[in-house]
Amino acid sequence: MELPPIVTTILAILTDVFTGINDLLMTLWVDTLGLSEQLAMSINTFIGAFALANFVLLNLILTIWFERKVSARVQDRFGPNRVGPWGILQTVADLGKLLTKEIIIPTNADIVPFFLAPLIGVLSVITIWAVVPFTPTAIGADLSVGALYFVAVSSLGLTAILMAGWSSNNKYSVLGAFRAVAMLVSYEVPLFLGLMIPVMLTGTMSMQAIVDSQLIAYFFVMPVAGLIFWTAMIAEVGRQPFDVLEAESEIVAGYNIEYSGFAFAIFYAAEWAHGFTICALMAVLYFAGWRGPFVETIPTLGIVYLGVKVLVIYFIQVWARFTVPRLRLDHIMNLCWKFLVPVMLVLLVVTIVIDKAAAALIPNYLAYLNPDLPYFQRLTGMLPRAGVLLFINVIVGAGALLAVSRQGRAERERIEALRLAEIEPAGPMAPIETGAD
Amino acid sequence: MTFSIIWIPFFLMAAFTIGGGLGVVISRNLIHAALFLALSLFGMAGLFVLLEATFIAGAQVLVYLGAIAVLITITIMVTRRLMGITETVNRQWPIAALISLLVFITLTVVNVNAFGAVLEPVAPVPADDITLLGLLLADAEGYFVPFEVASVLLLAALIGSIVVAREARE
Amino acid sequence: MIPLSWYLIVAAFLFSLGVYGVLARRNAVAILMAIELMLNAVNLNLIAFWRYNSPGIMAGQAFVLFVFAVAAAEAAVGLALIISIYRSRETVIAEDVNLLKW
Amino acid sequence: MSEWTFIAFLFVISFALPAIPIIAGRVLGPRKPNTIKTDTYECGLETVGDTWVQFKVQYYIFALVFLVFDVEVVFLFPWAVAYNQLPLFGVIAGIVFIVTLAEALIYAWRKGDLEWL
Repeated sequence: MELPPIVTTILAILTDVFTGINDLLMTLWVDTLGLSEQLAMSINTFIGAFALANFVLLNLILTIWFERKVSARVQDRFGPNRVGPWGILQTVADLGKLLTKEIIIPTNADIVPFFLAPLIGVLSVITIWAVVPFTPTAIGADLSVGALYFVAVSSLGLTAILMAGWSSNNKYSVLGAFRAVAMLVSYEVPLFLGLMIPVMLTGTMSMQAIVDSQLIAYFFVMPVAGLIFWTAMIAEVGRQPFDVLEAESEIVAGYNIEYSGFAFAIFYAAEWAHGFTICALMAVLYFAGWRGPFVETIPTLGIVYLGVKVLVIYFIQVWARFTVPRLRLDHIMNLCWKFLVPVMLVLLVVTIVIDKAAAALIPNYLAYLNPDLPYFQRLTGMLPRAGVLLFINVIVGAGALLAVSRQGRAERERIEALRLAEIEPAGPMAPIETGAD
Repeated sequence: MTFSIIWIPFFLMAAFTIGGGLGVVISRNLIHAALFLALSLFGMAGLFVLLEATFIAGAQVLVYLGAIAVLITITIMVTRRLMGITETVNRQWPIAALISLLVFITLTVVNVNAFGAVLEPVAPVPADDITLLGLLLADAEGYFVPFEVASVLLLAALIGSIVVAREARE
Repeated sequence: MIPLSWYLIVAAFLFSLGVYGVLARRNAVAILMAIELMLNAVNLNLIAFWRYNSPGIMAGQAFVLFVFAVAAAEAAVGLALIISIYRSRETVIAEDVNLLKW
Repeated sequence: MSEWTFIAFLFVISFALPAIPIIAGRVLGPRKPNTIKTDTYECGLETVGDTWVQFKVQYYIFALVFLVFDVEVVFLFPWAVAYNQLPLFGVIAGIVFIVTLAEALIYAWRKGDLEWL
């Protein structure tokens, strides 16, 4: 059956939607409007960047609604259900409200940092999306330093928090900023080490190549590293159970306490967008991003696979958020420095030693990294390495859990003994001093 | 020398770097100075990108903006009495200004005389520059010894500064 | 392309700003920040020369990494000293810390 | 370089995009400040003393340990990128580096500087 040419053109665009739109626009600029090639490319780049930034911000309308709905179900209520179908436009209504509110500048505030802080905060989140690959052909910027770019950009968020905390001239906000620094800075260490695993296994920092080499998702190859990375990421966002930096019941929202109106909305947007962004990064770095069946022939499917993975991860994150109680700051610090970092370091060293030994013993150990080979050959080629690494992970993970449970039991017994000693003091009871005579 | 589009980011980033540097040395409020330092370091990362040292640019943001600027800000906040200081320059500032002007003039004259004619890089950057860097760092013929010494230096710095900063325990 | 000397001039300007800051500021933290500026100027020079003269050899970038390590160590120890001095002498003005003068 | 053009555009856009509603909010929104409204918000209580309460040095120590780890990680990243091609000597160099890093952690741990008290 012969299809009409317009249908085949549309199908061709649909199979690789981003490249298709790009080419379409290029023909429009160059052939119809007669612009120069270079200018046309710049215009397309600008449109891409604009669309990406808008996607991140508009996506919030959905994710905030989703999060509120899920939290409502967890807490046995309905959640937003008035504005629009299923309350889906609730966030739009909230935005409208915030836009008409007064932006209060507190006394003695330092105005320039005060207004720069939310802008830098949201910038540090949106710009991460430049290195998130959507399909095999579509990525904002396939940098050769993609993984490093992501951690570097997100460390700008720390500056934003410090600026907000300092410029508001409020004790709570300063305290929140300090807590944020102590916690975020600590959790960046397991984050870096967890990020190093995909980089090391792939041999490049380009996000596109990292996804491409995940014939078997790295989470199923290095589950311990994946879980540690995920914990560190949640802490980086400052969500429950790691939300001490804004802990409403302790320091009344922390560093953004003095913000109101749209300045607050921007902070709120940055936080929510960050929560979604880390899910996308987790999906890309440990759950193989756009990888799925037939994605090589129909690149557009990559968006679907990525979307499904991100949504599942996001659901788990929201679920954890509304079921796990907040940890105490000292517990958070102990978890980071005395559990996650040591386990990660041990895992790293053991992995290096055994992986290198296996590479020397097993032939064609790294051949799967070559993207020119056929898919099934690469998939089977990865199996030996996946087996070896999974074995290491299981051993190290079991060892770490064993050590922790043993120490936890000793700690519990110690506290129990102290409590018993308090209730029944040894020896005869001391006479009560009345002080009357 | 004809105008090229790459000049715009260069001048923007140079303005960030130099403006931030000026802010560091002349602003009276120390927190502002720290923020200007962050701006300057960010502009420097932009210049590194223009020089196609992308790994160094990322490392610059990570180390300087993510860690050193934060550490400086924390120190300013921990030593809170600084906030009251209004006088920021000492008595010898005119001499200091003169000296730094002389340094600038000397460096500029020497640089322009020696390298004023260099307009183009000699070769493109290799595509796998980060791999080459990694191999060079861990190579016995390359920078293996400085690589290990750097880690020992950082270990020593950590131990030393913890000992110095720690409050005396009973 | 951009001439090499422009980068060098930016670096020279930044370096002289650092020199001025070190000599003229009274606050120890500010002096430390000025030193960071000088180290950054050096980094810019290293990278500029690497890019224009020998982009195939990664020694320029390796040296910048070592400067990072030195800068980090310097900032850590310097700031720790400042905190310690602040605690014992209640000042961070470099001129007031003159115990060893006598 | 075209990737970096994209990133430059993205930086500018993501800075400008949220700035517009803030400016609009300042221009269009109500602006009636008074002493009570702009006062420091502490849940209705009068604020007491200086905002600059003294913070303990523990915050600094954590930032310090982080700084050291941060720089070492920056060294490790190019090493990790080259990992698949490294000869045995390079791998050992990396392991020695990581072990030195671990020593820093062990020191801070044993001396009790990682306790949050």
